[in-house]
Amino acid sequence: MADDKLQIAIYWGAACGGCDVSILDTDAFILEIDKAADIRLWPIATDGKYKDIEALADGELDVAIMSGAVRNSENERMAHLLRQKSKVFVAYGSCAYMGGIPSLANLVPREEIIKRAYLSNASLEPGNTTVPRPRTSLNGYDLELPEFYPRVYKLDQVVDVDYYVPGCPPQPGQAQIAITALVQALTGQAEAPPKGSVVGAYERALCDDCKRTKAEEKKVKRFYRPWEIMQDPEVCLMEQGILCAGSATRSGCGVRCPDSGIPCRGCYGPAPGVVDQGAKLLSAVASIIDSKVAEDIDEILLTLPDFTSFANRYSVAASPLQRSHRR
Amino acid sequence: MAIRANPKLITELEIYGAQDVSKCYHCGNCSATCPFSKEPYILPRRSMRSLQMGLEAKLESDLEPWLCYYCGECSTECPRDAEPGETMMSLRRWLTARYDFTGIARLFYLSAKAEMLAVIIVALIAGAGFLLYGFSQGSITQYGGPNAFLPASSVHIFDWTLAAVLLALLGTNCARMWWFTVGRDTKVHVPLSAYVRKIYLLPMHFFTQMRYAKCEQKRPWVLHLVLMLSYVTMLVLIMFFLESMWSGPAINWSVHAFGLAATAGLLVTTIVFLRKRLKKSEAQYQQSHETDWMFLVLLIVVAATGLLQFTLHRLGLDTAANVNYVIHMMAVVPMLLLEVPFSKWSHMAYRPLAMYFADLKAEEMVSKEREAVGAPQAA
Amino acid sequence: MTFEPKIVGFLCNWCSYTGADLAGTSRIHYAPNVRIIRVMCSARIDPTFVLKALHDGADGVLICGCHPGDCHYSEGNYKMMRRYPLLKSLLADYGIEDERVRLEWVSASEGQRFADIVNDMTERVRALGPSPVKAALEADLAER
Amino acid sequence: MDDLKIGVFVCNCGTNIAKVIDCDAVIDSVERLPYVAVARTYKYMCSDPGQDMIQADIEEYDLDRVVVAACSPRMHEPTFRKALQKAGLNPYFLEMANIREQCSWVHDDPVAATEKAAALTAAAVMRVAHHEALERRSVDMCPNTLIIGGGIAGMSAALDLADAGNRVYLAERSDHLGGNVARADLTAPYLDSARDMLTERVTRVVEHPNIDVLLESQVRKVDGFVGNFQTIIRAKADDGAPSDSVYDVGSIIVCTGYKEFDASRITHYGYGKLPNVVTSFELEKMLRAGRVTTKEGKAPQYVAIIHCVGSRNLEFHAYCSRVCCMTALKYAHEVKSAVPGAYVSDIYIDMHAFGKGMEDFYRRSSEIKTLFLMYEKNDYPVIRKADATDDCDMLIEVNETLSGETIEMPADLVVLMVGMEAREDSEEVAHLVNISRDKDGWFIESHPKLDPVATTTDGVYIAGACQAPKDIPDSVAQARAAAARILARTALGRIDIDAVFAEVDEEKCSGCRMCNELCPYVAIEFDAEKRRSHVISALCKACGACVAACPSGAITARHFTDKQIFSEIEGVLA
Repeated sequence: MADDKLQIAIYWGAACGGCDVSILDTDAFILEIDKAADIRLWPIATDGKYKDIEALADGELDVAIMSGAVRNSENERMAHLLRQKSKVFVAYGSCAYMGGIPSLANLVPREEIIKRAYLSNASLEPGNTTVPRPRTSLNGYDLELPEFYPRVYKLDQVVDVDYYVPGCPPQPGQAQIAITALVQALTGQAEAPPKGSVVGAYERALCDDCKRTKAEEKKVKRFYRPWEIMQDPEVCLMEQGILCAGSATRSGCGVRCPDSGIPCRGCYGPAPGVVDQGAKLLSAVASIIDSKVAEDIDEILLTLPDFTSFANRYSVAASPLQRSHRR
Repeated sequence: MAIRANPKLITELEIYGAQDVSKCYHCGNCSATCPFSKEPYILPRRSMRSLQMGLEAKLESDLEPWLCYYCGECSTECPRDAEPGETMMSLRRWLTARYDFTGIARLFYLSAKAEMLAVIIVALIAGAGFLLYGFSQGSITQYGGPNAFLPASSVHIFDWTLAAVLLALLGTNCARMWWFTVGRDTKVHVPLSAYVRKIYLLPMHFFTQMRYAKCEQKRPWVLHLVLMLSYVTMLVLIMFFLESMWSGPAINWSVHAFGLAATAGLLVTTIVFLRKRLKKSEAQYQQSHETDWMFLVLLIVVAATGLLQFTLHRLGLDTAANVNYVIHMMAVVPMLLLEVPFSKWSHMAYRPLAMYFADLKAEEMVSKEREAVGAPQAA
Repeated sequence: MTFEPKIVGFLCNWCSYTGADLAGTSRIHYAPNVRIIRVMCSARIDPTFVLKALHDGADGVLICGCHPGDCHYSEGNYKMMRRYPLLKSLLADYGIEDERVRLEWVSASEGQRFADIVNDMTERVRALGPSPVKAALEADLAER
Repeated sequence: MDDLKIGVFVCNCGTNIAKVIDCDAVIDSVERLPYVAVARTYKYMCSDPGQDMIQADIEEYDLDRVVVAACSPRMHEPTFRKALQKAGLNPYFLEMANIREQCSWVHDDPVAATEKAAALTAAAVMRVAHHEALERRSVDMCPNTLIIGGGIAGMSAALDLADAGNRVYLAERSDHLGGNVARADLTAPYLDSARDMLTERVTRVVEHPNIDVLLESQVRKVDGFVGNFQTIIRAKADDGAPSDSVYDVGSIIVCTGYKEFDASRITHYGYGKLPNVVTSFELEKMLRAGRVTTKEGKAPQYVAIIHCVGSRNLEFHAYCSRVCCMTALKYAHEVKSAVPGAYVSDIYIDMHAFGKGMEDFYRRSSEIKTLFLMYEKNDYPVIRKADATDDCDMLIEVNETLSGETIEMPADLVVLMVGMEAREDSEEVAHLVNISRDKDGWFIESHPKLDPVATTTDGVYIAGACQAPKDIPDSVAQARAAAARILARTALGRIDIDAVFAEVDEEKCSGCRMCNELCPYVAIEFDAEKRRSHVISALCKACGACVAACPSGAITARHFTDKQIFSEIEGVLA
């Protein structure tokens, strides 16, 4: 463990692990990282225990990269711990950045979720009513489980975050750029980006990089799910009635979804300066509905089921309608 | 049930003198100033309105015109110069014509010529008649005595006959008036007892004209009262004391005093009225219908010739007195025969009657209302 | 003491704001709970404004524009009309009761109508009580 | 921004504000807000001393933002903006809090009203902190004027403008000039001929070198803005094929007039069933022809005129049509001279005889023995055919209020005084020139008292009966007032237009083109090269539709930025 090496930790909270994989997906770049840094914690790739981190001095870590949202007490504990031990704390991926897919759970009360998962789930053994509890005593043993919070928080609702890397997951290319930038900043080879800035993404919305042609005329009499229509690969998906979040989403992913015929779902978050991605997408969608009659508008909107889960798919926790802090 | 309006009526009333009624826009100033305007009799506005709309039946049964003494206040106050006072006057003329079954009154009001002619004819017949009678049984040079040209006794008989005729005519018209205004009114039924109970109203109004006293200026009332009382005094003297009136040359103060006073009253008032009508000084004298003139002229002639006859007799100028007597009669007869039942004089009967009826009806209406609201009968 | 809801009103300048002024010049009295913010056209009302208002503690949000067909900018109110149902479904998913956010058309001549709407909405929101968002925010503060 | 200095001025408006709102309490609450350097109250802020006070404070405290809490900004914003300008401050550094129309005049509880006033003022303070200095743009003023409607109003305005040397395009839908006045015989109260009056106007208009009369023409499209409108007018060519031509004008006057109420809508009057029940315009026709007769060709003995047909009732129009009463009196005179000896009755609700010479005209009408019968609002007279025995053709049953009697009025000819209503194309016209209509369909003026000829769209004026029922003198007066307003502007040659419009931040625009279609004024242009949209500021009318709609927040509305509105929201909720 040479001192000139950067000390980094990579951890996951309420996440699918895709973010860690996106770092692995940087292929050979991993070796660059290894050259430049000692990885003190990275559950997906290396062995590491809580106590190792607890043993570190405050600020001993140069960078802590945490993906995933805060769903339970363990997530929160680790977030605090890594923040305390690191100089730079990075929220990596949509869940850490905006709550991500897990925060969709915030549209439902905790009790509902428990019920669905442990009591009314089709795959349960009949009669099994076991529900996870923080504390359980069994044959004289005290078992402990992290507490399942009433709702999901994005990282900065729990700890102070220095940088955000959006994406579900961040594209390996972007991950590489972001990490390089950080390393260069920390090793004094480059100017550090301002605190709180989004790295590994661009300043404009996705349409800027989307190859599809965009016409002035955008009028939609009904919306289609991607499979409901034979789409024109050259034309803007919205113009074809396929709900695409691209216009309200920060670019940086490389337009992978729209290029492959799948509408953007907004994982890179809102464009710079936008308060709520969903609200903006809402305006955009409303602008192309082709009717002036309230009833017809409702008709058209029937073809747009569960709009909220689309508009705020990755950002429920970030909505102004959500509790904004947890301490 | 809707009442039929007759826009033409207003044109007919013009001939009776109502020239300006269409100018009225019902501000109500007239009724506000009129001392007699009091529920249930709103005058003159209501009559004005009925006339504008030509509600003939309503007008015919209308007592309100008779409740007005024509003080002229309303006409002075009217912002539109609609002459409500004159309209009421005209309505009285029209009603007089309506009450008169002979249609003569109507004829007189519609044509001054007709009236003039009638007066002249009656005067001539009267003159001729008395001359023939005089020459047939007496001497033109004898005023009194057995050979008198026109002895009081016989004139007296003539008077009474004439009076009878007059009463018959006027009576019928008064009866018609009652029928139009009270008798056929289905809304209000006046019990006989009430007629009796209130009969005192007739002489009271007739002799005092107390209501007129309510008008703002009192002078017209005084004049009107003096004229009326003088006339009545004279009438009484002629009807009951003709003999003593005729007697002479010695003056019998017990009757002649009254005679002279009455004559004086008649002369003074008629002259005053004539002057007023000529000068058009006050509202009520501004519009004069031909019949008004005719009435005053006849009256003044009668009074003058009467006085003259009295004087000539006293001076012993019998022939002159007799001639003058005939002239006197030539004025008296048409006046009584035409004016009393068919023209202006008739109001001497109609007005007190109207006030009497009005009172009766009002009383009935009030008690009706009381019943309506369930309040106790008059306490 | 009764709960006095705070309602933010977004009114278009040409019809609704003028209508509200007319209520004033006609001295038509109404509940003081609505705080009016003037925008040139209901089309300017970004759904974010509504979220922002609720986040900042509004118990209700009233949106007023010209009657359909009478927009000063000829079509602006239709744009709001199209946003509204989407906005409502979004709010419903976040647990905001239906009556807290309301879109009404008020013309420049409808002072009385504006007053009636304000009174009606104030009563309905009062009946609902404080907004859940506000409650959540207060919970945040409590935890700090 | 930290050294920002804001002045707050709370107006008492005499007692209009102060009697309900505790202005000092408002001052106390705003004084604590950041950047507030001075806060005062005064009895009349809009008065000269009031404005001087503001200017003096701007000097003394070198304020860079001003908040005036007073009446509606729709009333005095221009006044106070000028005051700022005089003091050398950018006029857009002003924000007003409407604590009169939307506070003191509508709330009776002083505590709640004061609290609200404080909140509104606080919001204004927080908003104004984010105001930006904006420069008004000055553009050329095209001296040409388009006048829509060739009636008495249109022609009068046209002549004043043309006499001053400006080009006027007078577009008339029908094939002749004169509008409704051309349908009238004489005019009240002086009974002079409408025809003579009109002939003079028409000949002058037709012969005027500066006036292009476009008959059988309709305005199809109006683009642009004050001083620079592009209008497309479709004219019916001789061969019948319509042809569109473009006219550039700087101002537009709408003089589209009114249409008469359809009398058959009131069944009580049997219009269309009873042959001798006619409308006022049908009578005018007879009068112009000089023969007033019944359908049977007889001279009518009884003529009844019914007022307020379609006006002043619950069922149809609540408003008074303003000209019918005096026109009815005019008919009384005309009928009596056309049919000597005829009996004329006027069946009315109230006699509205306002205006010069009118009361006297009413008097004269009663002097010629017109019978006036009064009926209650909504208690329609009923017309029925008379019986063979009657001396008249019809009988009108009226509950006559002056006498309290229900009477039957004989009539041979009944004239219905049909009221005025907005033309059925008023909605279309309103959209064309982008002005608003009231609930009855009349065009709305920009201020009922102080600005009765302008509209909410700068450069578009209204005159005559398209704004509200009006008689000839009032229509002409309004028309010539509109002309004067336009001349005052054309005289300057250039014209200032509002500095408020939308802007696209090309650094943020992703070229999604969501906004392109939204703009009703086609003010948004897409640059295919750069793949960015941008706003043509002169065409932009600042509605902000595109701003709210831009999915990536790349468009800002000057003077209505998100930041400004956000802080206003925070302010009212603080």
